[in-house]
Amino acid sequence: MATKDKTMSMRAAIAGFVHDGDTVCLEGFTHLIPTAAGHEIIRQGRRDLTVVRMTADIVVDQMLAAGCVTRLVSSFVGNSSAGSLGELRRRVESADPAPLAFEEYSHYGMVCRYLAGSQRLPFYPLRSYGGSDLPSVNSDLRKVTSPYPGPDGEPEQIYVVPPVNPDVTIIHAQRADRSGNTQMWGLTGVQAEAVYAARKAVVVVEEVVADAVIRSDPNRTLVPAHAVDAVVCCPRGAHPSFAQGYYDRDNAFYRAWSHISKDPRLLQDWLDEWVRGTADHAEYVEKLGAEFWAGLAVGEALSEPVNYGRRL
Amino acid sequence: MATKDKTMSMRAAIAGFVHDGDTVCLEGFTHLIPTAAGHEIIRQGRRDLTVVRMTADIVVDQMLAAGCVTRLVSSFVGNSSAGSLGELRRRVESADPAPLAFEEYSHYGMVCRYLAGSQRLPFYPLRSYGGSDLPSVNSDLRKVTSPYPGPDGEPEQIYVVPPVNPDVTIIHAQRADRSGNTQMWGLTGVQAEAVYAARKAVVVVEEVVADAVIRSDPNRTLVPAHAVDAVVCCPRGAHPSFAQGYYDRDNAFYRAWSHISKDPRLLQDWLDEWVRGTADHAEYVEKLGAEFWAGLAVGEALSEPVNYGRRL
Amino acid sequence: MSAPLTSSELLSVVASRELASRRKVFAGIGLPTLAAELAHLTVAPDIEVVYESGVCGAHPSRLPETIADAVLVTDAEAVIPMPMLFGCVLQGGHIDVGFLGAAQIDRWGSLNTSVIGDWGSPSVRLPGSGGGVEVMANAREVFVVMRRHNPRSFTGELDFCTTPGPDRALAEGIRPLGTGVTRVITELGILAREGVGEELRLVAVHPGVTVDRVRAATGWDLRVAGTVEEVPPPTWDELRLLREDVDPDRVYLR
Amino acid sequence: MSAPLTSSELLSVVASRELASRRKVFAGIGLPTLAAELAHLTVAPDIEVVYESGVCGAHPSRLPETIADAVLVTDAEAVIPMPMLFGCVLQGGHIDVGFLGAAQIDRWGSLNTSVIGDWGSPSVRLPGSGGGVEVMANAREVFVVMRRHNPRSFTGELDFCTTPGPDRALAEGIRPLGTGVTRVITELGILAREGVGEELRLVAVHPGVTVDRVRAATGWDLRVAGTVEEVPPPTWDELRLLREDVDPDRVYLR
Repeated sequence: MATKDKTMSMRAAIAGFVHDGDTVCLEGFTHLIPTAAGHEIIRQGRRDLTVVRMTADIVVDQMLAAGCVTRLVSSFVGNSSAGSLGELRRRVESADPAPLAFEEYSHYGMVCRYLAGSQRLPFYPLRSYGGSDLPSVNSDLRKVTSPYPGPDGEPEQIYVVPPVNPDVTIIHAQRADRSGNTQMWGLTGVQAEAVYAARKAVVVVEEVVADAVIRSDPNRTLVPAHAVDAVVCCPRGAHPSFAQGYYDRDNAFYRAWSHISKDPRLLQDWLDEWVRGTADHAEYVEKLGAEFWAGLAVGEALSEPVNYGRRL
Repeated sequence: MATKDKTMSMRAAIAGFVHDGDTVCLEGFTHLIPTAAGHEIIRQGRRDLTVVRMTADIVVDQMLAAGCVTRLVSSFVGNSSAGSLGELRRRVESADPAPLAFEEYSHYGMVCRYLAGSQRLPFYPLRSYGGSDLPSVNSDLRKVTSPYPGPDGEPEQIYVVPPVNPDVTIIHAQRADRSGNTQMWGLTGVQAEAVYAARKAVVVVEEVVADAVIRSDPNRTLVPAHAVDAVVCCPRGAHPSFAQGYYDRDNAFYRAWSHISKDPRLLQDWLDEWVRGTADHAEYVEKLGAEFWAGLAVGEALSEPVNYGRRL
Repeated sequence: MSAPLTSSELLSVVASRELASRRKVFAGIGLPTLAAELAHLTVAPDIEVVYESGVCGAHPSRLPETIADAVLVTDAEAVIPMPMLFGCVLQGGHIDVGFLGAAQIDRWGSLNTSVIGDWGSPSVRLPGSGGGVEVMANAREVFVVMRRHNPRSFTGELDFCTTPGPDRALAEGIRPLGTGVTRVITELGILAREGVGEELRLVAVHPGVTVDRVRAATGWDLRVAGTVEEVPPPTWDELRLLREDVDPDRVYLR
Repeated sequence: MSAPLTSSELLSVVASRELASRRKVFAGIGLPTLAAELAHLTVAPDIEVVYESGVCGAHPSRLPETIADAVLVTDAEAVIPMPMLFGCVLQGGHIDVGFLGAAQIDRWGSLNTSVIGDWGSPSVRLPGSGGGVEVMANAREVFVVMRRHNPRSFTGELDFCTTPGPDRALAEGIRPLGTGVTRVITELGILAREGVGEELRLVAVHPGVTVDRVRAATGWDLRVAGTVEEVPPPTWDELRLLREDVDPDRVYLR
C-alpha cells in the first residue's frame, strides 16, 4: 500500500550494505551480471569478503585482483567460454599474492543452497554428487536417508546442501519502481531466490520506472518490494555482460580479459584506469564512449501486451 | 525447433489421458480452475479416480457426486468462502452414498508434494506440522534429521512430505501455441510444478494463439511445450472460476452451490441438466446465454510491452 | 453514520488497532482485509498486505470479494507463484502478522479447522488447514478473529489440532519461527498471549461485558490480566473511514 | 565447399549423426549446438534443444556465441529460471541426451573438470562442474566431445572426479537416472558404452586411423569392439548444411 522510496546512489548502497568481512552474493547467469556493483566495492576498498556466485567470472576476477575477497563459493570459475581468469588461477594455484579459500559446488548445488536459504530450510536435497570427489573436498555436501522406501523398497540416500544466507545479495535488472518491485526478462537465473536468501538486498537497474509501468504487469515482477532494501539506477551497469533489450554482450572484452588477467601488471593497470581511476560507473560508461556503445545497441522486439482486465 | 501440433478436443483429451483408477491432478488456485475438464470426466463416466487438488471446491464436489472419485488428496475442502461442499460432507461425514478416502495436508504440504514430484526428489522438507494432529491421520507426514547442526548446535528435525506424481495433470490457462507452450498471468499458483510432476499433462486454454504471439514474450511461458501432451481450446472452461483478462468470477454460482449441493436430488438434477445434459462445454456456455456472459465481461488493462531486443 | 454498530465493524476496528506498528501482514479475505485497510488509513500507514493467493502490493479498484479476486491482481505491484509465496515469503520469515480463524481454539492458541468430532468419522467436516499450519509456524505473530465466543469454540480440548501453536511444536522438538497467537479478538473482548509457555489471558472487554461473562463463555479456566481494560468503542473517524472509504459497497459489512 | 575439413567440422558432423532418434538435448554452447542444429536438418527433425541458460525452443536470428546469447532469448518459445531448469527439466528426467566436455575422462566415463594435480594445490585450476554433475546424474545418456585424444586426457586415473558416471555413484549407493556416457567422439574415432558396469570400447575410427594408434593415445588398456567400423567421412550434404546454413559466419567453425 505504502510506497517507500528506496532509491540511492551506488556509492551509498555499497557503503550502507557491504561491509568488510561480509558474505556478498552477486548473481546473474551470464545475463545481468552486477559488474558496476563489483567495481564500486573495489573503489571503496572492501576487504575479507566471501563472494557467493554460481559463475565466478570477470567481475570476480577483478574483485580478487583488488584484494577484496578471501573466500569464494562457486560452481564455475572461468571466463565464460573465452578462456581463463588469470587472477583466480594465480590465487588458487600459487597463493599469489594470497591464498583463496574456495568452496566448490555444481550449478544445481548452488541453486539448491539459494533455495534452502530463501525458504529457511536446514538443507535442500538433490540427486547430484553420488560418486563424486567433491564431497571429499567440501564437507558441507552431506547425505540424508529418505524416510520413504526407495524404488527397490530399500532405504534411499540422497545428498543435501546447506542453506546460504548472504549478508547482502546484489542483482542487476532491467527496471524497478522506487520501492523495489523489480522486473526482469530474458535469462532470469536464480536471482529471486538469491535475494530472498539474503539478509539485505540491493537491486541495480537500467531504469527506475513509474509505479504505473510496474503495475501494468505484476506477473513480470520477479522480486517484490518487500524483499528489497535499496534500488540503484545504474544504466549499463552489467557491462561487459548484457541486459536483454537494452545492450548486447561485449564479447570482445570477454576475449580480451584472458589476456589482461594473465599478467598481474596489466590487470592492475586496467583496474587503475577503468575502476579506481573512474569516480563512478557513469564515468566508466562515458570513458568507453558513444561509438563503443553504439556497437552494442540492439533493435526492437516488443512483447505483445496481455490484458489483465478491469471490472466494469 | 520442431513444432508438433498437440491440439485436440476436450473429449479426445479426456478419453486419451484420463483412465479409470488414475491419479488425476486438477490445479488452479481459485483462478483458472479446469472445471470444463472435470465436467468432461463426468460425461465420460470415469470411475475410481484419485483426485489431487489443493483447494477441493465446486468441481471436485461435482466429480464426487457423479461417482468418479474414491480418493481425495487436498489441503482445503470448502466452497471458497461461500460455504460448504454438500456432497463432500456427505461422503466424509456419513459415507453417503459411499465412503471417500481422504488424505489431508496443508497448502504448503501440497505445494511441496508437487515440488518433490516435479524435481524427482524422494521427499521435500518444510517447517510445518510440528505439534499438529495431521501426522496422526496421515502417515506420509514424516520427519528427517538434518545432517547440519541446528541453531542451538543440536541435531534438528524437520517434517517432510513425499512426492506426488499424478498419472495426468490438467490445468487451465489463458493461451498456448499448438505445441503446448503455455502462457498464464494473474494468479499462477502451483500449475507449472503440477504439470512437471505428472506423467502426462493436458493444458486447457481460452485461446490457441499463433506461435509468434508466444514467442514475442518467452518469459511469459510458464509451462514449456516439452512438458505438455495435449492442448485443448475451451473458451470459458474455467467457469465458475475466472480467467484474468477474459471473464470474471461467477460469485453468484459459488453462493448457489452451497444450496444446490446440500440436497443430493438438487445436485443430481443440476448435473443432469448442466453436465450430463450438455454434449460439451460449448453447449454449456451457450446454455448460460449471451446475457449471462455479458455480466462477467471485463474491460481492458493492458500490460506495457517490454523490449527483448534484436541484434542489429 | 447513525446506523447501529455491527459485529463485523466492531471486530474490524479492534483488529485494525492491533496492527499499529506492524508492517507485513498475511491475510485471507474478509475481516482481515477490512482491518488491514483501516489500519493503513489510521495506525499503520506503512502496512503491506500479502494475500494468500500470491498478490503483493494490491491496489484494487473495488473491495475484493475473495483473496483471489481479479481486482486484486490488476494494478498490483507483484503476483508471485505459490512455491515462492509459501516458501520464500512465509516460511522465509517475511511476515510480521498472520490472520487466522478457526472453529476451535485452545488456551495455548492452537487451532482446529478440520473436524468436529472424530477425524475418521466426523460429525462436521470443516475445510481444513489451507495455509493455516504455515501461517502459525512462520509468521512472527498470529491474530485470530473469532465472531462466536462460547465454550464449544474456546475449548479445553480441541477435537483435532490442525494448526498447532509453538508450545505443541516445541513439545515435539520442532522450533517454529514465531510466537504463535498473540491476540484473539472476539465479540466479547480481547485475549492476549505474549510468548511461548504462556496461556491466553483476558486483557480487555467490550463496554458492558463483564469478566465473568467472558469466563463463562470460555471452555477452560481463563486467566485474567491484573487490569482488564475496556476496549474503547469505535471512534466516529474509524467508523466513517470503514463505512465510506474501505467498504462503501458493504461487501463485508452487510 | 572445397575448403579442407576442420576438426570442428568433423566432430560436429559425427556428433550430429549420433543424435538420430534422440529428442530432447541439453546443451552448452559450441560443438553441441552445431551438432544439434545439423541433426535437426538431417537425422533428427524433431530434436528439441534445452540450453543450460534456461532457453527452450530457441529460434535465433544468428548463430549464438554463448549459451546465454541474447539472440537465443528473442523469439524463443520459453525461458525458464534456474530452479525449474535444473530441478524440473534436468533432475525431473526430461532430457534424453546431455553433452559434456572434460579435461580428463576415465574408462567408465567419469569426468574431471576441476583441477590438474591435487585439488588443494593444483597445477591447473579448471572451471569446475558447472551443470556437469547434474547432466551426468540426470540425462538418459551423455555424449562427450573431446578434441584431444591423448593419454593425459584419456586417463587410467582421474586427478579428481568432478562428474561421476553411474558406476561410481552406484558404488556409493546412489542410483542415477541415466546410463552415463554412451558416446565419446574424438579426433581419432568413437568410443561407446552401453550401460552400467561396462567400460568404454573403441567402436569406430576415422579414415586413416588405426586401432593401435587409438590404443596408444589412451591412458588405459582400451577395449576394442569385435568389429571396429570406419567412420564415414562427412558427406557433401552434411558439410554444405553445416557451412552454409548452420554456421555461415563461422563463429565456431573458424
